[in-house]
Amino acid sequence: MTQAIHIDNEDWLSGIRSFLATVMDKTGIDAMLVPTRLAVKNRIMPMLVSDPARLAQADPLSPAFPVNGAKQLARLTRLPAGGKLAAVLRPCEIRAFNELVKLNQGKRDDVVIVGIDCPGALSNTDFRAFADRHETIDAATQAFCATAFSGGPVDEAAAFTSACRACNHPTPDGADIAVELFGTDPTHGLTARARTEMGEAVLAGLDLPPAEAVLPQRKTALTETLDRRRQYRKQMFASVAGATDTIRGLSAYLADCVNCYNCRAACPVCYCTTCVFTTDTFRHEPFQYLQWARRKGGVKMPTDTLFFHLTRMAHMSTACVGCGQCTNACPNDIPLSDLFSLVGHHTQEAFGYVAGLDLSQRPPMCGFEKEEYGEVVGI
Amino acid sequence: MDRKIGSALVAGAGISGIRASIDLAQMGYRVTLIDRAPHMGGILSQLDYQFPTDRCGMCRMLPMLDRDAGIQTCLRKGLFHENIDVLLGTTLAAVEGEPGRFEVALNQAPSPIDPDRCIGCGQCSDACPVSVPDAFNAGLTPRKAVYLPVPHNIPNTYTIDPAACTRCGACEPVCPTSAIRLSAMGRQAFRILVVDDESIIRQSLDAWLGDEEGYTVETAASGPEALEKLAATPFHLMLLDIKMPGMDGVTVLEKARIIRPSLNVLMMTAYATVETAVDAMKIGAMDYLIKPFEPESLIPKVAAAYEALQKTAYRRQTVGAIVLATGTTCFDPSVGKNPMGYGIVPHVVTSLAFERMLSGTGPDGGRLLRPSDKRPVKKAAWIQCVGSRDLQTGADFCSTACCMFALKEAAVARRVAGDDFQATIIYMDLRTFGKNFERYGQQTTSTEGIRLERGRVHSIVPTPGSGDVTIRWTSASGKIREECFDLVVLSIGQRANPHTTALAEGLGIDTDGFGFVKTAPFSDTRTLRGGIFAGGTLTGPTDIAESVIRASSAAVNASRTIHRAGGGLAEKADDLVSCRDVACEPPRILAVLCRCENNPEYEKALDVLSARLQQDPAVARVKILDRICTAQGWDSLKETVSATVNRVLVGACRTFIYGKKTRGLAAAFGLDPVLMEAVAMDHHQGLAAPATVAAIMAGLSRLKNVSMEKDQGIAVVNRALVVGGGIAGMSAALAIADHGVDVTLVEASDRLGGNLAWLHQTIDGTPIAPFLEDIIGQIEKHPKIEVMINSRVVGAFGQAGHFFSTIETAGEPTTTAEHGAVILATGGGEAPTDEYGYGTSEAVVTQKELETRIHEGRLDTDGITAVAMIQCVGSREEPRNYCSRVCCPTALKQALWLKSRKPDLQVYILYRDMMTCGLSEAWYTEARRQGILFFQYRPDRKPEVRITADEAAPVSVRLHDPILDAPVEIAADLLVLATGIQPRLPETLALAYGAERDRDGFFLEADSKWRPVEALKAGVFGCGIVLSPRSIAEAVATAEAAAGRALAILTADRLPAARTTAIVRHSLCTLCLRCIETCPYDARFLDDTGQRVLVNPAMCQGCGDCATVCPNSAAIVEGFTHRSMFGAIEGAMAV
Amino acid sequence: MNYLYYPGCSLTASAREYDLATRAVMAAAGVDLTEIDGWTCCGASAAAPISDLLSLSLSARNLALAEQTTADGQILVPCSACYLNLKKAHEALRSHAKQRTMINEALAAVKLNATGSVRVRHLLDVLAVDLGARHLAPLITRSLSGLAVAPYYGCQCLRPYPEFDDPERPVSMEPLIEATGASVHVWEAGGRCCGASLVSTHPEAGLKRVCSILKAARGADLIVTVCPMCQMNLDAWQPKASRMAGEDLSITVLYLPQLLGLAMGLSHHELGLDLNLAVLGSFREKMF
Amino acid sequence: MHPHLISGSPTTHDDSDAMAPIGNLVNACIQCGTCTASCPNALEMDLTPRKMWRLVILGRLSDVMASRTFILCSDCYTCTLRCPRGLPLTRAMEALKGIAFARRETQHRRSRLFYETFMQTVRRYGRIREMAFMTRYFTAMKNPAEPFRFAPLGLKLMGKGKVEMGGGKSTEIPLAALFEKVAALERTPDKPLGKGG
Repeated sequence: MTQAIHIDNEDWLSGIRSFLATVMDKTGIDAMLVPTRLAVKNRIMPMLVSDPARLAQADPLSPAFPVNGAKQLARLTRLPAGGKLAAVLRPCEIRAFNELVKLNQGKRDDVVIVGIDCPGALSNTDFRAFADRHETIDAATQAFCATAFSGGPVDEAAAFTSACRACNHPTPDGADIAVELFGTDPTHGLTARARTEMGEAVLAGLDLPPAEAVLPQRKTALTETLDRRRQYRKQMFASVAGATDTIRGLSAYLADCVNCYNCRAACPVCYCTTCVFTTDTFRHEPFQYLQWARRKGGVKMPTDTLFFHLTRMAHMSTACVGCGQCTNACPNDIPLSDLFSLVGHHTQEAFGYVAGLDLSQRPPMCGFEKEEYGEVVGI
Repeated sequence: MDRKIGSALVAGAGISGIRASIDLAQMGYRVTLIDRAPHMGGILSQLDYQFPTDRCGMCRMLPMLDRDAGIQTCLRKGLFHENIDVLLGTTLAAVEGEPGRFEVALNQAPSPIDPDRCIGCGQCSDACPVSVPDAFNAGLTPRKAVYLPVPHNIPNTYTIDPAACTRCGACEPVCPTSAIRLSAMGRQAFRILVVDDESIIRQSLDAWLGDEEGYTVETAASGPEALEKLAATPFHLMLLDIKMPGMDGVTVLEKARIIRPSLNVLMMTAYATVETAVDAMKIGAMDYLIKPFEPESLIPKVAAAYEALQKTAYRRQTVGAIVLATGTTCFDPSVGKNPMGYGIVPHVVTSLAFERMLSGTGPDGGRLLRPSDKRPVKKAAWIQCVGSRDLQTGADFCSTACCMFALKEAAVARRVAGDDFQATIIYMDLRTFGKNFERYGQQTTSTEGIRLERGRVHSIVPTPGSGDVTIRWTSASGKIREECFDLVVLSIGQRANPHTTALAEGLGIDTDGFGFVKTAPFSDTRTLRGGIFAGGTLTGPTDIAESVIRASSAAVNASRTIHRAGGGLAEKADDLVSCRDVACEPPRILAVLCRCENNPEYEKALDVLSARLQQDPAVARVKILDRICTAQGWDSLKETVSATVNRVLVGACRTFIYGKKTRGLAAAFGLDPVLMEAVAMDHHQGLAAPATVAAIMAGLSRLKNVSMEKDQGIAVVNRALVVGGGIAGMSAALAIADHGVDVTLVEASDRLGGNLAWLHQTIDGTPIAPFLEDIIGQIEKHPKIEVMINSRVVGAFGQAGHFFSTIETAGEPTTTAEHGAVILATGGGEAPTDEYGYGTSEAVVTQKELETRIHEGRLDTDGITAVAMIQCVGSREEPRNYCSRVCCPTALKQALWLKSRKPDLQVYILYRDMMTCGLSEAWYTEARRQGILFFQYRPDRKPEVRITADEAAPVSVRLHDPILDAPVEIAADLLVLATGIQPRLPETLALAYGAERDRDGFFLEADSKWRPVEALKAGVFGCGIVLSPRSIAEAVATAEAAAGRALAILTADRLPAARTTAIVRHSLCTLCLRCIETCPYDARFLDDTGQRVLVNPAMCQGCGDCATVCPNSAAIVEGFTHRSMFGAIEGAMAV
Repeated sequence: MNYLYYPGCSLTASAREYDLATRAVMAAAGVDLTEIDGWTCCGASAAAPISDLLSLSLSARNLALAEQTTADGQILVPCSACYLNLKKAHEALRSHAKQRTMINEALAAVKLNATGSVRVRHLLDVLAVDLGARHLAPLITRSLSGLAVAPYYGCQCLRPYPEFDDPERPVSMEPLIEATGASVHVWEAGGRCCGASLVSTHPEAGLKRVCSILKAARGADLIVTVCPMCQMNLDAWQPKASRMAGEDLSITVLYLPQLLGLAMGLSHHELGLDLNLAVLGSFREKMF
Repeated sequence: MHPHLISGSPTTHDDSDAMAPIGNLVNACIQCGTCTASCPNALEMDLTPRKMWRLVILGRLSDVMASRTFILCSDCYTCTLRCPRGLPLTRAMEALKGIAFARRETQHRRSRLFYETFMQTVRRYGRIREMAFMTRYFTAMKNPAEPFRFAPLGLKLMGKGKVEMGGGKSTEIPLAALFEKVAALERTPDKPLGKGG
């Protein structure tokens, strides 16, 4: 069923812009959520674009990853929006969105998702420096694209985030339309391939020429990328596990935490409207603080920093897609994403679950299975 | 609706008695539950595992609605409900009066151990020198004469086995709480004063009555001495000599009657003074004896006086109705003619003993070891029908439960002993006749690797040179098999309780030849005396599920009796005391700690604990009181009442006591019961133990953070909707309507009656039509029942307490019924078939068609000479892989009917396993006796049917006879196919009420054993053959059971919500809906806007699954807020 | 104690020693035996297949004679087959009115009438229950310690009427054997069938029973029996059984009263020990 | 194998009437096989007891008569004791012997003669005179080899003086009158005590 089209004779950025504009035009999309250059500053943010002309500033290929767009898309699809929507997302954004859909926070049926091969992204700090080294944002993106998809270094000063280096799902498997870039020569146009019936319907209506079958170069590039990432992931897991395998180690890992909760705000799958940590639950009685102090001779204030992270792990590690936004958001440079990826990997493995990939797979602990009762209580 | 209250007596605290008691208590009655044994639970207290879950699960019987009326704890440990009084060691001595107002006399065995004082420390048992086999472990372990009847009971009070106790007195002084008074036990409590001037008489009477007979005897050598003793202490009987120097007997008698007017006096006289003795009787002596006399003439007179005294001690009370559930006993193979090696050959055990061997509280802590040499058991054989289906042991009945019991034991044993455990079950017919039994059997035997052998074992001998057991049987093919096993398990059958006959005689109800209580036609629970009903196995052997159903049926019938008589015997419920509103006050807690030991360490621990408590500003005061569990201690607790505190924390060793008394305590303080918290200070752990301190600190935290919001519950529509107008639907409707509750009875066809319309008679020859007419008559004239024929339910929604159903009636406008509960009794019918030539010849009919022909008088028996019947047509194999249970008795019924019409008619019954469970086995025996021929066939070798052109014998059936190991050909005039029953429960109907269907389309019950007539969703019930195939009486029992369970909802104005239920904090809710998905009780739902998650507080069981999946505490369970949980954890961590 | 005595045909011929020993031991125990005057054959196992009525009448004839002597007496019967037949007749007379009528119609031909008033007792029943080890022990003058005795009960004193012992696992002889000072050989064969008349009519089948019992007795010094048929099968056929088994199965076989008599110090002549067919030399040396 | 044909029509029945009284004794049999497993002689039997009872219930007289199962019953009553249905199986075995003898089944001639000769001895002398009985039996067998089978035993018994050699008229109590009366009673149409009745 896969139908693919070829977008030719242009550089990737122009190609993708014209492709998105065509999609919007020909498919009757009312608005499209896409990373776009801000009018007010040389920065890229997800933007809900309703005027196709604004797509000239769209830049889904940039290594900028200021927020995980899944959360934004969930806001748009939670209830009927009154118009047809499309979204251009990174693979990890799609996976996070899928998790939110499972949790009834967004609706997948109401949106056409265009996913783009992701070679990785830069932290906000790194991106700002990277962008500032180029004349224009477009130039920065062009420079990035020139090497990123063939596996070469992006820039001498800027490196992919740890989360991206450890990412083992760089292709947009859950998209309706996937834009394939790995192993492709930037000068030879790009391929958009339908992954769902909805995607197929969209592409069929575009009057664009069909693409060839998947290129062998793409396969090679992907295999190499994945090998490299697996290796990194393994090392990273080993070192995080070593550093956090005791309460003391874990406390040290998270010692710089000041309960700003930025990580929670940045996390795409932390979906609660009001987090329990901002309710009065943790505003303990003064007597309680005193008791703690009495018992140990002194208690760190604010309290409950470790507990906050443990709670977040308990709540969202089964849904963690490893996008790295928590690390990106931390003002104190705690490598949270490494820790959460590691824990997520184990909890998901325990339930035979992979976050974000299969919409039909129910999240763990969603139902009450009589048979599990005996296992759990041990009788 | 009539709001009547009353009280009932339930005799027998086994599973059935518990079920009946809970049902009656939930309907609002005061229940007195008695049991002869010193413990609850009957035989099930010894069983850890039940199929099909291979676990226990008895607790599922606990009330789901108004949970707070009882304490939710393991039912094998105890039953605590505010409407139920449990009296153990008690028997029903006499019943007088009429239904609705029975005066009952209860004989309570005097307890030498004061349960209020016993702390279960076990020092008495350590001191006891007597060792006897422990019946709880089926004799596999020894116990002392003073012992715990069941190791897991709450309260775990020691008791004395009067038969084993030697009255040595070793236990009395070691008891730390002085709870033991041996003198209170039996005859020892009967005090006799012997007054005679001859020392030889005094001595010999002391020896006869004291040493030999066990009474307490004191002697006096003269009248004045006797009067002195009488004045000092009371006596029950005085043996008084007439001729004594100084003061003579008559004078003593006169004076004694002034001191002790009720004293029994037995005069002893020489022949010469008989006349004086006669005169003495005129002034109050009870009798006289002429000297010299033998013990034989004295002892009965003393015994009579003793018995008379016992009777005066009977507890008397008035009850409206009586439920008997005294159950059965297990067959003891050692007493029969064929002991099956039991008690003779080592390593032959009963199935009950095997159950104990598997148990964690058994002899080997749940490791499967042989009793004597403790070698692991790796190869065991189960021998079925020991004491069942055996006329030699007087059992022309099937014990019904043993086949499944053996399958379960084998499956569990395999799990316990490992995959290399080999199990062999040697059986006669594998009776997998109940719901899902067949599949359980097939699955167990295939996946669990259990070998089934058809045969009957006789010879059981020790294997020479080892502790193994060699058994011998004839295999199906006729080969004599001899095999050696590590262990042989005798699947012992049920036997009527030996006490049943005496009980029945006393109550004026009948028993059958086997000792089971006889019931009225078409009922399993109505005895022949009005107002007295029987539950469980009392009316015939059966399994747990049916026992539970019968118990519920008996309970609802008891309730009907009380209603009919006007009710009103219960003690008046206390008026609700108004509570102080303390919601806006900061917590001021009174902490009360119980002191039950007097030693310095305990004192020190109490000091430390109270200092800890006092640190918390929320604790206003800490009080230490002595032994709160005693009446005195409780009074001192009540004296602490003060308005300066607004919460009370009680730390004591046996919290169940306070659980029951909480409301009273709360009333004393003028506080809501939720503000009382009782915490267990486990004395086994010691007061200073971290676990004890943690528990108390946790309790403190719970109390600080307790929520005082109380849900008002759900208003109940006092009407029932019964769907289906067959016998089950009609019986349910009548049972409910008899309680003054409105019933709408919806029937799809144009008349009531269902399958009964075409049934002719029962197997015992009772005609069905008059019964049906009677029932329909009752329905039609019942003012509370509205019948809607030609109607069907097309849609429904709602919750327990308030449902809305849309009903479509042919030719009339659609109506909506509002009701509080629904009973689905849509029944089922004979399954269709195209096997065995059905449809190709008039000579091939189904059992229903045969019955109809007989019923309509269309069967010409003169014209036929042979009838063949094939059983299990399309049954017990996929897709209808279940036993329809009624077909075998039906085949016997028809065969016997045919034989009675035409004795030389040949009837052949081709069967797989004859499923004549319970008392219907006798009909099987009778059918064999009558010369009906039976041929067993296997599903892989089914009979072949040929329709011939021969008019004399139009049907030819060929099959393989396994006994002859030869083909057999039967020529018959008529072939009758038993196709079984298939249910009629439309999926849409089930779904409309949130009920589910099982894979065969039957109503899926919440739990096959413990809640057999209700859906998991509250307020939805099923009965009759929509539950599973069953006979008329069994269908009626399920209908009455369902009615009873529904009445627990329908008799209330509001469904009270329990204290511990889940709530939703909407401002926090993200609407991820995981809580709805995860709720096992369907208590959560999305409101009509789709923007709010709601909880039905009556259905919510407070399990906390929702709170677990909710990440931000939008779903919480009352009493388990984060705050209080943190406090509890903090309390535990702070130690 | 006084019993009517029905010796039965065997005890007048092939089992004469059983008769001698029974009378001798009973006399020594102070029990009077009154032989039923004019007793006839009980019909053995041959009458029943020919005719039930004949079988019952033949036995009832003896009961009628006994009733004439002592209406409420008890008949002591040493032979198990006779015991069973008399018991069946007794049962028919007591419990089946129709059968009682038929039997008495038949007995009318020999001018007798039976009511079933006398009780039928097996010798073992009387020894074990009425006398018992308690009564016999004081009479023991010679300890048989060192002897291992295999108690063989056979069938018909145990089955089908479980009158005085467990028909599956009989034990009634054990206290008696122990009273003599001998030990009981523990075996499973005590109540197993000896083959009965099959040993004569179908030796290929019957002798197998004999073999298996003799094999099971291995380790015992002797077998004791309480039935002439059993005795004959176990002693007279020993050589043939040994040939069949291919091994020597010889063992001493005595009647129970013979064993008791030995312990009571009675002479072998009084006990008819010379008449026994299987008394091994070793045993003879030890005991005589 | 050709199937056993059974049907309700009496014509295809195989003299089942003769066995009806036995059928009444054992009809309630549930074919559990306890009798077979309990029978000491089952291994020597051509039909196991269970199989034979099955044939009896099915009314297959000739199959039953052809078997020597019932002849091999040694009256030990173990099956009677153990039968879970409480059936009088030993009695039914005896009744089958009776039928076989009455039918003068040739395969059971030796047994019949043994029993008949025994009874003749009883009839004539009142008690069994072992020598007289044996002599008659061997004569009746008309098998010259037969006496030799018993010869060693007979000699042994004689040697011990354990065989009454005839004579001793004093113990002779002829029972012919009783035998005849029984025969007469059994000839009457109502025979409540007929074979196995």
